Amino acid sequence: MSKTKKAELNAEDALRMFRQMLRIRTFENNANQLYLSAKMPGLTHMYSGEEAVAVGICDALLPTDKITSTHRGHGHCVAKGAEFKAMFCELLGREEGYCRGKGGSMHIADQSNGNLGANAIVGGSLGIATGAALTAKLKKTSDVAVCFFGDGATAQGLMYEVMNMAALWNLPVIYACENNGYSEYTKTEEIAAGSITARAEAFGIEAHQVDGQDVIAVNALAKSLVERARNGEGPFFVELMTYRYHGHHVGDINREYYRAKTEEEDWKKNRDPIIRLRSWLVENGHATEEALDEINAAVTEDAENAVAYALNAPYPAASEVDMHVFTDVEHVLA
Amino acid sequence: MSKTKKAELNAEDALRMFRQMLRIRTFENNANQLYLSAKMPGLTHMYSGEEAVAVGICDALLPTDKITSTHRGHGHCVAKGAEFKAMFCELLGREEGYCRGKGGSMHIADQSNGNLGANAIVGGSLGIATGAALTAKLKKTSDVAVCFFGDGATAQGLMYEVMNMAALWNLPVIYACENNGYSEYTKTEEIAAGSITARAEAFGIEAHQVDGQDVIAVNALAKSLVERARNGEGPFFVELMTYRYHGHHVGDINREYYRAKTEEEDWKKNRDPIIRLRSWLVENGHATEEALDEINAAVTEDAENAVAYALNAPYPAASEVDMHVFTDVEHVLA
Amino acid sequence: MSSPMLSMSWPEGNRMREITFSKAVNEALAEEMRQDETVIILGEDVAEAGTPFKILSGLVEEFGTDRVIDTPISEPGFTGIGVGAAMTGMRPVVDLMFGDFIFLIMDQLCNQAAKAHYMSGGKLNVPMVLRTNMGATRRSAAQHSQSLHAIVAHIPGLKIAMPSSAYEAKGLLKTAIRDDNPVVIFEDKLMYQDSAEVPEEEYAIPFGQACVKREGTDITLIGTSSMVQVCEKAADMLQEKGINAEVIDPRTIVPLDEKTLVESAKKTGRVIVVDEGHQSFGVTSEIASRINEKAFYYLDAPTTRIGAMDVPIPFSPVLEDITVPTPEGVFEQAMKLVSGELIDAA
Amino acid sequence: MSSPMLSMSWPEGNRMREITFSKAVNEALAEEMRQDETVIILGEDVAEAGTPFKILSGLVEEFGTDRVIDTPISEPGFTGIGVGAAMTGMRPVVDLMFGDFIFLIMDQLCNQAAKAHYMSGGKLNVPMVLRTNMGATRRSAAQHSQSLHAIVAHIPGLKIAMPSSAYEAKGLLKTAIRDDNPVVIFEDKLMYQDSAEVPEEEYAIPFGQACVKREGTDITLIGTSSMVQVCEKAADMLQEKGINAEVIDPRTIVPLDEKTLVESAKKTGRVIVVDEGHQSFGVTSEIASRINEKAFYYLDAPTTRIGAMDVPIPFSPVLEDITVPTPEGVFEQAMKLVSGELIDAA
Ligand SMILES: Cc1ncc(C[n+]2csc(CCOP(=O)(O)OP(=O)(O)O)c2C)c(N)n1
Ligand SMILES: Cc1ncc(C[n+]2csc(CCOP(=O)(O)OP(=O)(O)O)c2C)c(N)n1
Ligand SMILES: [Mg+2]
Ligand SMILES: [Mg+2]
Repeated sequence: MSKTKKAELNAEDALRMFRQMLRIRTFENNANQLYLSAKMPGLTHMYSGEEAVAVGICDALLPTDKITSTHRGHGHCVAKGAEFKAMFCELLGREEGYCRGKGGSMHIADQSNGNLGANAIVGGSLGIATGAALTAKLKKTSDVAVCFFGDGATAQGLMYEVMNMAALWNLPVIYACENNGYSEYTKTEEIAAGSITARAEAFGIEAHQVDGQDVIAVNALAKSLVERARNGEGPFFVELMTYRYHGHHVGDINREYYRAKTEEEDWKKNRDPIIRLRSWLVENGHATEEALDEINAAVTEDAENAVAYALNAPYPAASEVDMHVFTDVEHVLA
Repeated sequence: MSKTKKAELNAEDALRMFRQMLRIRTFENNANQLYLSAKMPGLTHMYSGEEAVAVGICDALLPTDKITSTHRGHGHCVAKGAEFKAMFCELLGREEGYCRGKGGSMHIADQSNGNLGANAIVGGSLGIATGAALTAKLKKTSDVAVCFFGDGATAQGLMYEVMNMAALWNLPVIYACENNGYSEYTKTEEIAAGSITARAEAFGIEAHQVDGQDVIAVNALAKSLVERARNGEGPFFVELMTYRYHGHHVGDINREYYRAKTEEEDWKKNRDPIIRLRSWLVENGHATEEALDEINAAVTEDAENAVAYALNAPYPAASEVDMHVFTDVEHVLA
Repeated sequence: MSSPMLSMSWPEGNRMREITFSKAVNEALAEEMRQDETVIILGEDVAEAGTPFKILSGLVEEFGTDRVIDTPISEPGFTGIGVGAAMTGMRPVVDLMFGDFIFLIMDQLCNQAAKAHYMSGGKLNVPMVLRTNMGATRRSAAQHSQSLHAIVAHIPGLKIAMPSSAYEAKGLLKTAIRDDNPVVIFEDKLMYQDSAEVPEEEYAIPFGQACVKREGTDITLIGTSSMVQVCEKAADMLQEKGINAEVIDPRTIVPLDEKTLVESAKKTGRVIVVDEGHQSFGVTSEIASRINEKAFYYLDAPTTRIGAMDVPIPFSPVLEDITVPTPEGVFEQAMKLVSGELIDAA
Repeated sequence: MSSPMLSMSWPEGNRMREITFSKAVNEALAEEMRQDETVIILGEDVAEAGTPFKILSGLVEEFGTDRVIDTPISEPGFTGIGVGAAMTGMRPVVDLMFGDFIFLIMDQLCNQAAKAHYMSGGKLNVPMVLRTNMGATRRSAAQHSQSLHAIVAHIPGLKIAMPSSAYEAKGLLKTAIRDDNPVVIFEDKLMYQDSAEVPEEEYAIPFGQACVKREGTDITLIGTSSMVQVCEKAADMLQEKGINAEVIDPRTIVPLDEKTLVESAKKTGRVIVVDEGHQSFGVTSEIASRINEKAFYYLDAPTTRIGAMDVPIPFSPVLEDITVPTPEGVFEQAMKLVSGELIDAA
């Protein structure tokens, strides 16, 4: 952690980010419990461990800025401003979910906060984010678009196609590669030749690598790049070194054949983004342990209430099934 | 031109390459005439001007080595060992064509010489060539695969996907990017950000840029890379700086809106690969002007005979239309 | 479905003139771009070159390179950019140079554009038009000649328009651009130089309304895109034999004006569906099935289909020409249906 | 078509045992890999992980990482590599983790693999198998639940197999691997844990031969993949009403055993086609059309179709479950057909 950068951060911002990271962790813990207790339909991919990435970046954005997210999308959704109730409702397929229960975990998004969707196609939203940046440029809105994607998505050709266009057209887009060391059950070095940042640089795109467990560093970098992108200096590429605590998805329990428990323990103990920010807040006198515990308690309660609410919320009516296929047809099969 | 490299080339090899370049130029002149006199169905893309690329590389290959080609594929086809008769027959849709008239200009290939096909999808054969290299590695044949493609094809995501795998798996494939400055009616700098060779290098692939109008330089580089690829040092990437003399296709006549006549003249007069090799052959005493004129005359006659033959060759029978859809069904619609 | 701008017949007092299909497309784009500055064009060689078919000539001069945007040869990439731009307030018209390249963009079109509105519970819209083409017999071989509209018609969330002349080309494209949903429009590249009467005044053609091109009583010929002309020629030949054919152009296959088709089938009792996509698992199967389901007890003969042969499209002209439906083929099939000859077969 | 290894019924004296669909696939691969060292597997997490569905467990241990090859998440790339490897002497089995990702590889599959043999005038072969899956109701939402076999069936040059149980899964996959043409095999992921009787001895199931799963006289139910079970359950329900349904599994939709289907239709006079792809422009349309064309004068009622709803697949279980065909739905439709109720509709 760079001392200078941290010093620049004021207590209010740091506390807000602390709370957001906690909210993500808490959301995921509850989601995992819903899965383990067979209350959630299907599977879901936990963001726990990667909170500093979503929060450090999204805290540098305005609600009008756009993001696109991935199959591991709860963290981005929370960080971009979503509420627990509508998120849990979505996870459980209820009508009050952000997508009326039609999207579920892999398509969850609070669209009104500029989240253009989680995406179940790895790399599938690289074009969408770049297109949002094109809109910003053409409409001169000064919006910035951030595309979140994993290390695995760097194997998708689409990334190179859109980086080329973003570079040619100077688009205000930031490609945020969450390198958590794995794509599914495979280590990144087995699926990525050469250097990920060099790939962006080859297109003339300024690229950075940053410790994705250090929210202050992530946020400082994000703030400066967002600012520069707004001023027409984009695109940018950021590789964020991070780690997922759970398996690839909630059902990936026995994973020692591809990842050692000791490795997991090391990241959790020594590099946890929440623990690290917590220490920094306390050490710098920005908050007491008690105050932080209170935040934690409030977030926990908020989550538990939202879960309870969602579990009792109504499912969409069967008649919803053929709605929203087209904008201008109420029921497409009527 | 590097003096040392040239000195290494013996007269026999140089003369063979001279003849092959002439054969390509002559083939294309005849093809263009067939178009202009409305004897050829459809359109075709001329390779004239780029002969040193196909010949310099293919001369370094064995017949068992594989290549994949492009919409601008006549040059690769000739250089890899094809005969005029079956080529003109293909161009004219006759049964004796390499593809029985079913492929035409954009799919022309002498498959028995290791040409896996011209391809009408820009970048469409990048995977095929890489797959051929995988076969070579798994079967330990020591074959090398060369993938020809244009600067325009570097915009296709597929290129990055297969380069990544070729690099991870050390495949004996050489990616040969024919940078002729244009893709259709657009200059390369308008469609390619950053550096093309750097893109390959970012995947850990050794990349070279070479004067594609200098057949000796191209051949020297190709020989060394082919040799190294055979020894398991692949993949490699080569960017060959070249120029097409004609329009994008034979019908692209009025092209001053995207390309100045003076630019065309300059390349034709000052950088023509055939003129350059001819001078070198004469200057180094490897051949007399007369001997070279004789080669030219023989090639011209060969082409004219082949054209005459093809113009009178039979079309495939109508019953061929539903043959070769599947290997094991004679007539799929019977 | 979407609010019709004009009915199927042109308004009273409209001055007409003959223009080419290509010019009609150009006019539709120019008019919509003038009216709505969120309309942009994205694709390869769309600007100065005006596309290889020269359809877009003049647009970059009027609207500039910010709105007529040349892209690299990155079909998935620029389609994805189109989707994102559409979600955030633009109305991109994505230009796909050949319909065959639709295979490259299927994920962006079918997994992203088609589903975004539904997956977001109605929150995200993708008002994007994909303009592309179809049609064989240009001697362009298997990768530049396909008519692939059936495969996208199978995916819920996409509307599919198939103009059959300059008139439809303009009217359907204007509707497509104003539609808030992703629309794919397939233009037959063989028709670009064909002329037809087109009103001077502005008009748009609503989606989901078939056009009865010719009324008849003995048999119904349903044709899409250039197959409308094939059906009309076959109808002329049938007329000479005293057989009165009705010719219908569905104009959009999604939404499909089932009602008009079924009513005609009930009236004539015999139907042939003609489409230039491969016959099997194609558009003809769907239309024939719907007619069989809804008009079964009125039919005197099985609804038959004529599509392109189920073979990759060959280069050689002698082969290529026999792969596509022809007026003669439709005529012969109609004669069989009318004469009851198919009773033996079935 | 391709030379059958065994007929539809198992050879005399074959010992049988129950194994899962998943195990059947695993056995087919292991056996073929043992017999032919050009058979390789390419795909994401196919090696140590044995795919997310754990179908390939044990193969990398037996055959090594040279033959069971983990790829990056590059579907177009590794499919293209598969095409090139197939052209040069390997028999790659390309593993596409979800059928929905077929949209990413359409160019390599449909413009390259499907056409290479034809475009080369018969000189190049592409003996590649694309193994992928289909099937909804796993709560995986719109991008992980599609059944997209119809769109590839539309493209000449591809063979399409749809196993309906462990028995077919093994027998069809073995035939696919030995076929010199590109074959796409769609496995219903909901069936992976279902068991069925499978011979101990080696066998393969020829392409283009439908299997009559149950003989009947009153109505024909044609089902693909897991819809065979849906049809069988509906047949049970119909039996209780005294209606005797014939159930047929086409097993491959390209080539399609039209003869068996048409003969059954002629016998029963009533047909329902059930498939899990979207109904419109799908497999049900093609099969219904062929039956209507070839058996029209024998039919007592229109051939009707039951496909998945024409909507993107919703996540919420309450919605998802109603988008797919069910035994109850087939039963009800059959009752309508048998009672003549559809006469009013048509
Ligand atoms: C196109 C595509 N291919 C494969 C998958 C299956 N899949 C889902 S997540 C995943 C791994 C993604 O790895 P990465 O991008 O690093 O993201 P992470 O899961 O590590 O956050 C894979 C292969 C998919 N959803 N989409
Ligand atoms: C996927 C795809 N997109 C577009 C085209 C149309 N097209 C044919 S050639 C060409 C330009 C190719 O440029 P380049 O790769 O530089 O090759 P060159 O023609 O210069 O040899 C284009 C856009 C195509 N055939 N395939
Ligand atoms: Mg990862
Ligand atoms: Mg070029």
